[in-house]
Parts: sequence; C-alpha cells; structure tokens
Amino acid sequence: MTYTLREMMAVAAAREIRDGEIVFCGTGISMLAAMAAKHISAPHSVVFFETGAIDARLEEVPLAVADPRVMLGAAMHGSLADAFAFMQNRFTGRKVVGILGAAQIDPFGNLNSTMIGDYTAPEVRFPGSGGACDVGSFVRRTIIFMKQDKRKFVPKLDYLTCPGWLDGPGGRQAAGLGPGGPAAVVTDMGIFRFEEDTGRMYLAGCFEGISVRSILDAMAFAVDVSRSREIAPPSDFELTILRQRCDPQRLILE
Amino acid sequence: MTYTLREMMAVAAAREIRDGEIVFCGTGISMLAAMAAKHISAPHSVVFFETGAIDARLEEVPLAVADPRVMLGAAMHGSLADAFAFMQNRFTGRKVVGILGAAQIDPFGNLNSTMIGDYTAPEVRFPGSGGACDVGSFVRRTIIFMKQDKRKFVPKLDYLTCPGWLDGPGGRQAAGLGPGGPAAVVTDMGIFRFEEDTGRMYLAGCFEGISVRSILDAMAFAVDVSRSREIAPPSDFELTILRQRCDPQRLILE
Amino acid sequence: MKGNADKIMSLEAAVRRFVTDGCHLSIGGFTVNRNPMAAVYEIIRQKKRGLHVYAHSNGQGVDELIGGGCVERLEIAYGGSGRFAPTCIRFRRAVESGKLAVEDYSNYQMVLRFAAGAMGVPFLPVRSGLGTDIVVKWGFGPEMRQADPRLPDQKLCVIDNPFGQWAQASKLVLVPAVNPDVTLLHAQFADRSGTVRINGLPFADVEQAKAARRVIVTCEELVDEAYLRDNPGANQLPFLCVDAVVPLPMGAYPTACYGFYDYDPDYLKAYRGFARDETAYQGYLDRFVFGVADHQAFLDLQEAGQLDRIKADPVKGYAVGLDRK
Amino acid sequence: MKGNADKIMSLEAAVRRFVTDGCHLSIGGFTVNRNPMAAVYEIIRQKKRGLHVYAHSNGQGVDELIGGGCVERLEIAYGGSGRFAPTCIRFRRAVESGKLAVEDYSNYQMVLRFAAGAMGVPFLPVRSGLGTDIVVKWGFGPEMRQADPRLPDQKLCVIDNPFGQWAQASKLVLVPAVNPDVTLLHAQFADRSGTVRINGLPFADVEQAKAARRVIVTCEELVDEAYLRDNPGANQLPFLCVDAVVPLPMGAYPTACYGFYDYDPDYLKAYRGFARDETAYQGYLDRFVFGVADHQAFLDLQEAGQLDRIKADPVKGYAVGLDRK
Repeated sequence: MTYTLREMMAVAAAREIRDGEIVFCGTGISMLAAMAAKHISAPHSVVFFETGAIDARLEEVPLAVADPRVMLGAAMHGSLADAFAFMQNRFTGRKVVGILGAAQIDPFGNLNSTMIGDYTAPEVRFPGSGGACDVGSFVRRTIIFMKQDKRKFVPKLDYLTCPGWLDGPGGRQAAGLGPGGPAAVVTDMGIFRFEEDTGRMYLAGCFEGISVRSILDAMAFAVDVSRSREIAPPSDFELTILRQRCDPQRLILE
Repeated sequence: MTYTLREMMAVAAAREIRDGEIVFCGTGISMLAAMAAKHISAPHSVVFFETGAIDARLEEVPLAVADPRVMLGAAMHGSLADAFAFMQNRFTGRKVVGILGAAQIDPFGNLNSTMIGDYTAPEVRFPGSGGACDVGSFVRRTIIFMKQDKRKFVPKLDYLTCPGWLDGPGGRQAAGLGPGGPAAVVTDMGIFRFEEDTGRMYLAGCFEGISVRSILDAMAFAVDVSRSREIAPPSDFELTILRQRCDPQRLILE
Repeated sequence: MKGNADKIMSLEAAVRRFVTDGCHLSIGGFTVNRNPMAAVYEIIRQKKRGLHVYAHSNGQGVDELIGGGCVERLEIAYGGSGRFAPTCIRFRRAVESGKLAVEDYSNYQMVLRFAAGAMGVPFLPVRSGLGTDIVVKWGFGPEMRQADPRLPDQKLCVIDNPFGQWAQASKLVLVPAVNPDVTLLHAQFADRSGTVRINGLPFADVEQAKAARRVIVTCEELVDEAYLRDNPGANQLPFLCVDAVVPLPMGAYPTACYGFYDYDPDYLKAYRGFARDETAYQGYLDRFVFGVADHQAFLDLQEAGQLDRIKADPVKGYAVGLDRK
Repeated sequence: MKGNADKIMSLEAAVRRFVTDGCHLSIGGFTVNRNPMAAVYEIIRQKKRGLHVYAHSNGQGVDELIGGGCVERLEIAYGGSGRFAPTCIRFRRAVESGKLAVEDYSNYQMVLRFAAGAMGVPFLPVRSGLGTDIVVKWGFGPEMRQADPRLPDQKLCVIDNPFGQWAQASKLVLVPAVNPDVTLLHAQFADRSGTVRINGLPFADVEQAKAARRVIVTCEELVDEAYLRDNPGANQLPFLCVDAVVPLPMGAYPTACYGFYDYDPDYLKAYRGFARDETAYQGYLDRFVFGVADHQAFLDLQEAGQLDRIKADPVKGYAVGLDRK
C-alpha cells in the first residue's frame, strides 16, 4: 500500500512503544501512535492523558487532551494533580513512556516549546511547556516527534522548556532530576536515538527513499550516521489499523 | 426541669457557638453541643468533621467522627486532606470554630492529649493529637471541654499536643502560627475565658450551685475569679432540644 | 458570603460585583473544554481592564480575554487550543507585540500553585523544571515583583532536599501559592447555596476555586439541594467555597460541557480566521460580544441547527460522529 | 504487576506474598470505619512480626495488630476508637510497657506524609505543630534514624518561609514522605484488574495506596470492569495502582462499611473487655483469630442474627436504630 510520511511517523513511533508501558500522550499524531501501538504491538499498553483520564475507550480521535472523547470508558476521572503525581510517583512513574513534540530540539534531546528570541521580548511565541516539562522531568523514557528542519534541529535552544539529557552524561543527576530521558526522535525523514555514554543524538535510520545526506541537510548540527539503516515501511496491517481503527475520519492523518 | 452536669456542659458550649460559624467537632459531647447549637441559637452554623463530611444530616448521634452517620445527606464527601486544608485555607479557615477536649490544660489553654511522664517511656498514654494540633494551629477560635480536676488543670503540661496561646501575648506569632486561639474552656463546674493582654485563663462563671472555691480546689494553678458570675441553667427549651433532637437514645448524655 | 445563603445572581451582576479592573483572576476548564465562556464574554463586554490572569492550560477562554483587551499580565503553562490553535493566536500576537507580560510555568507547577493556595501554604515542592529555563528565566523581574505586594518576590526557588536523599530527590523546585481574587468556573450542576457537581474530568477547577477569595460558578442546571446531597460523593465543591451561582445553559459554549454538548468545531475554526486579522477580529468582537446583551443573545446568533449538531450523546458525553474536519 | 492483568488472589496468599516480617505497612480506614479487618486478622494469624506501621487514625485495625504482637514501631496521629475506646487499650498497654516505639504526628501531618509519598516528593509543608512538642520531642532518636535507611534522618523540620511573608506564613513544618512497602485497603467494589470504587468518605485511603510499593484491596463485591467504567468519576483508584484484589464480603467487620453494614457495637464492647485483661485477650486471640481458618469462619462465630442487625439501610448507609448503648 502507498502511505504518507505522517502515516510513516505514526507507525514508527508506535513501534517504539513497549507492551505493558503506560503511554503519556498529547494531541495529534502522538495520540495516533499510542492508539495504533495498542492495536498492533503493545496490546497491554495503557494510554493516559495529563488531563487525568486513564485507559479511555477512545472510540473517536480526541482533538485535544481535554476533548470529552478522552473521558469515555476510562478507569477513572482523575484531576490534573492526580495525573502529574502519577508520573512523579516513584512506583508508577517508572512505567510511563512520554510522547512529546516541540518547536526546537538540541543534540541532547532538550526541547523548546516556549519561544524564539529574547524571553522578555520574543520574536515568536509558542504555547509553552504545558505538561512537557513535567513529563521530561519525571518519566524514564520519552519519544519525541519533530519536523526535520534546520531551524528546528539547532545546536542551542532559544529556551529550554523540557529537559532531555541536558548537557550529557550526569547532567540530569547534577540538576537534581531522576534517571531516564529521551529514547528516540521520530521525524518526517527518519529516526534518531541517543548514545548512552555521551547523551548525544545519532541517526538510527532513514525512512524508505530518504537519504542520510538529505536528513543532515535538514539539521543545524552534525550527528553520527554510521549506525543508520533503512526503516521498514508501514506494513499493510499497520496501515489498516492506523486508517481504520485509529483515524477513520482522517482528522489527524490529513 | 432537672438536668445533669453533662447536659449543662453541652448547653454551655452550644451557647458559645455563633450563628454562621463553621463548627469543627470531635465525638461525644462536643458533637452534641454542635448539634444543639444548630437547633437553638446558631441555625446557620455548619457542622463539619475532620473525616471530610460537611453539613451532614445527623439523624442519629455518631459515636466516632468516622461513624457512617456523619455521611448522610452531606454537602460533600471530602477526604481528610480536603477537611484539614479547609481549615488551613486563608478564606475558609477563619470562619471555623473548633471544639476540642484533652487530658491536660495549662493556664494559656495549651492542651495535652498525648501522654503523661517522659515521652520515650510514658506512664500514661493517651490517643495523641488526632486533628487537635491541626485545628489549634489553624482556626481563629476554639472551645475546649475539660473535666475540672487538679491533675488536668496543671501549670505545665507533660506534652504540648495542641497550641493554645502558647506562652502568652505574641507567643503564637513568634512560633509562626496564625492569629486566634482558645476562646473558652467549659468544664463540669464552670466556664473559663482568656485575657486578651496576657493570654491567661480566668474564671468567667460557675454553674448553678457550684462555688468559686470548689472550682479553685479542682485546679493546680491560680486564676483570676473577680469576673465570675453564676451561669444560667439550661432552659427547658435547651434541654428538650438536647434530649429529644440531639441524643434521644442518651448514647452520650449518659 | 460563603455560607448557606441563596447565592443566585445574574452573570452581569456577579461579574460587575466581583471582577474589578486590575484584579487577579483564574478561570476553570482546559483548552476546549468547560471554559466559563459566558463569564469570559461578560468580562469583555463590561470592558474590564488590567487583569492579572492565572491559568494552566486554558486555551479558548484566556485567548478571548486577551483578544478582548482585558489582560495585562498572564501566568500560564500552555496557551493552545489543541488542533484548533496549536498556539492561541491572540495570545501569541499580544506577547509578540509586547502588550502582554507572561510568566511561564509547567502545567503541574501551575496546578500545584493553585493547590498551595487552596491548602493555605505559601508553596509546594516539585521535581519538575530542574535544569530548564523555567527556573532560570523570569518574565516578571525582581524589581517588578518587589514593587507589587500581590506577587511573591520570587518566581520560584530551588532548594536542596532538607531530608538528604529521602525519596531519592537531591533538589526540589518550590512554586509559590496563588490566591486569585476571583475564580470563574462552569459546572454541570449547582444548588442555590453553591454546592457544585462537575461531571467528567474536573481538571484543576477544585483547586482553582478553593484558592480564590471569591468564586463565581455558572452552571447548566440549577438543582435542588436534595438532589446533590443524595450523592455527596459526586460533588466537587461544598457551598462554603462558593460566592455566586449563575444558572446558565450552554455557559461553556463554544467549548465543551461533558454530557451536555461538544465543543463547536465550526465556531473554533471561524474564530481562528477572525483571530488572524485585526480588522476581522474587531468585527468578531463587535458582533459576537459587544453586539449582544447576554449569552442567550450570543447563542441566538449561531447558525440554525448548529447547537443541535453539538448536543452530547447522553451515554458517550460528546456528539457522536460530529464532523470536526 | 500493577498492569491490567487479573489480580484476584486469596487473602492468605496475598498476605503471605506481600506482607513480610519487618515490612513497613499502612492500613486504610478510620477508627471504626472501613478498616481492612479481614487482612488484619490474617496478618495476626500468619504471625507476622516486627512490622513498622503507619496510620493516621486507625483505631481498631491498628489496635488488633498491636494486640496480636505484630507491631514493633508505629507512626501515628491518633490511637482511639471513638466512644468504644477513647484510647485504644492494646495500643496503650504496649506503649506503657515499652514494647512499642511510637512517633507522634498530627492527623493532617500523617495525611500529608502519605500524600507526599503518593506525589513522589520527599516532603510537604504545613503550618500545623509550630510551638508544640510534636516538633520538639522525637520518639525515634537521631541515632536510630541514621542507622535505618528506611527512615528519614529527621522526624520533621521547621524552616523559614523562603518566599518571605507570602501567604501570611513566616515558618513552615516540613513533614517527610512515607512510602510503605504495603498498603491494605477495604473497599465496596473492585474489578479483576484492581480498579477500585469506595462509597462514602474515602478518608486517606487513596493517598495511602498511591504512596505504597504494593497495594492489597479487599472488597465487598467483585464487579465487571464495565460496571466501574460506566461511571469513572465514582472510582478512586485505577488498576495501575493495585497489586492484589481479594473479594471478601464483610471484610471490614467488626468495623463499618458504608452502604453494606454498620460497625458492630457489641463486638467492639466485648473487645474492650477482652483487651483489658491479658488472659482474656489471649483467649480472644485463640478463639477469634488463631481458632479460625479464615474470615468466613470468623464471621460464623458471631452470635446468630448479629450480622443481620448491623446490615446497612440501603438509603442511609448505616443500620437505622441499631442499639449502640
């Protein structure tokens, strides 16, 4: 089957989710990835939102984490305080994988979703942290969605909204954060992972028909590409689930 | 009508409650006083318990603050955390009057409900603070029930469980507590109040047929008695309410 | 005022009485759900100015207050409305043009600030934000903070764990309590004295209400006290925490109200169009806010059948199969 | 283990697996209401020893654990059972005879300690206790605390408000988080994967469960997942926070379970009698705990008709007109 890059991104992210994980996700494609994973490779994963809904039925795609569609058939309706405490909690937090997005990312997977320019007089304003800073601070693993773009993959962020590996090995510990950090970055061209010893991003794979060169041209810092391989395109099964079970109205896929 | 001293105590405490006040009360006679006040002089007072029940219907006398009888017809079923936060809250806490009891009281209205002797090897152990320390720390006014007894009215407590006026004027402020403190002590012989300028207890009144002398004999420190007057006995109306509306089964009055 | 008296008021009177120019305000709801929109429009209509607004992730409500020119300072975690506006447009314009001073926190940090206010403590601790610019960069400078007794002297502070490594934490961020002058909420049910029942996710509405000096609740249905008290466990706020009750069907429109109606995707898309253009936005305000006397008149302006289209399925809580493209 | 698997276990197996000698334990409920009594009796029956127990105001459950010789250390706010025992008798004897080390906190302080554990922070601030001996006198000395990695080095600490006079507070008491190895709860309803619904007051059960590494829930009725999920707002714990589900009718007896049964005043009065005399108490244990195989056998020992007498009125939630003299 033919597929779009958005579909490839959703499938690639879904493949990153481990069975049994508790998936914190936001709106849009991250929600699709979480929904798809549950139907494909991670049947025992549990989707939960910062708004406090746990394991909702999701019969229709929510267009916001506060969409009433996240409330149907949930195990419980917690408050925001409950949802974030669940991630900071020593026993439940370690089972959570967070899916995040941002306007800028640096080589250590730190994210900016706040603004461009000088903080007191921004050239461009974005929505701000929302729960991203909390998730990045609390959970063991995060998966990051990014558009592959020179202005988005930058050596230094204008504003560090959400902690990744900070400045590398020991960075989080020095700052007082718990263990864990970004595991993968899924873009519209490929997938990056992070080196354990340096905390730096490296290219792990390119999507079908995408060259390493074209990816490097779409980022403002260098990364190791020696481990890059071509990523398998979405299978017919994956596409069918995504299109028919997750977003039949194509509210997010388009 | 004839009456018992327990009935006199309940009525005397009920008279202390102001209309519109939110009454925090424990079990036993303090609950009766709060229930009676609502039927007599303070129809707009609201009874609430540390267990989180607010303005319950109280068709039967609860024998514990966690008695299921405190749950019926309440405005809401909060948690313990909600109940105590309500008293520490800057806007709601100031409307609360707390009714407390203890094993020992000192001239400044500080209370001991923890133990007698050395803390690490007590001669006598009592239940402990429960919510008393919280109430004494948070609210503007407390009314204290005590048995008039030399071993209970002591110059120095074995253990300070619940703050009254601490060591007198400015004591609470120096300790970091908010304004407010004990307003009255109701015993089985009379009523004490506290001097604004010294924070010390003075005898405000004796119950019918009780002499000032006999009260002083039943306490281990001296108090000013010059302002003492005889307290009006329970009216027939007060007794009828107490006996028929509050405790028809005489679970607490006996 | 927070006792068991009858607290029914008109929205016009409640806003006139409790929402004053320059006051510190917080509103309930989250992005496109249960924002107290009728109250928001009334505030714009009464031309309140210089408001200091506290929000966690209120998209539509906060964006319209900003667009209406009512807001001078904003403390917030997230200024977006999901798919309808990844970044709220009037919010973005106001910030980029320097008309709006913003202090950024994380979503949990803002929730904890309301919770601290509700609990009556000056701060609460959190492990979120360590190593980030949320800790380093302040939107409100130390001078401005010292000069204003209604602001804490610090945005936040970082301390070493006074209990060593207890709970495996070496450092904590302490976030200061918020005690707004007024909190506005929209709920499904309330009684005359102000006991409130919210169905579906409560978000941070309860903490926001308890943190505030005054609380205005608009509700879909005014119900008997007995109805709420037959099931106390389903109620979120006791009458002791509420100052004004305003019965107001569709009071959250165009945002959603679980079990009653969905968000209106057409309205929110149209709003996005207006918001992008100054002239169009002025036209939007003139027609939908200043051009109507009250919320009912505003609802009457909507296209025939639109309010029926977003009516919620009683079981699912939202409008099943609603076209949201 | 806390996932969506089937978690049904027998009480005997759940206690054997999760409650180990010397473990740190907390139990839900309050004085004479919804104590997990069946679990308490099973712990005594299995002769668990050296338990470190955390409670706020658990009367009956904690007193029986102490009477059963299971408890070595106790951190508590209140050791009473209302009118039935202003001071719990076995608790009092154990303390006065030096067999039980106690650390005293206020009720709110204990609740905040569980809440801190649930939130994953090392402490929470409170204004309660300033100027009292709760701050000054420690039951567990600094040496004992430093020697035991499972205890914080300090009972609590007092700090100056880092935000000056913000929220009108100059000083705060910081109370350390509690993270018990196991929390035992009794609820009205649960499903196979552990989603829990508590009716009536929840007390601090939710915080106690979320603070714990392991959670055992006994319930009156095992219900279908669909039944609980049709009304998510009425549930208190998601399955993600629970490790074992034990269907156990009358599992809180002789304490009350709102909507199901009242506390048993006759049992509690008889218990008081036994508790006052060492020989009588040994006889009580031999007959009612060691003499029975399980909770059902314990219930069968009760006088004919007694369990019917305390059956709750479905509307009022308790046994109307029950003779409680």
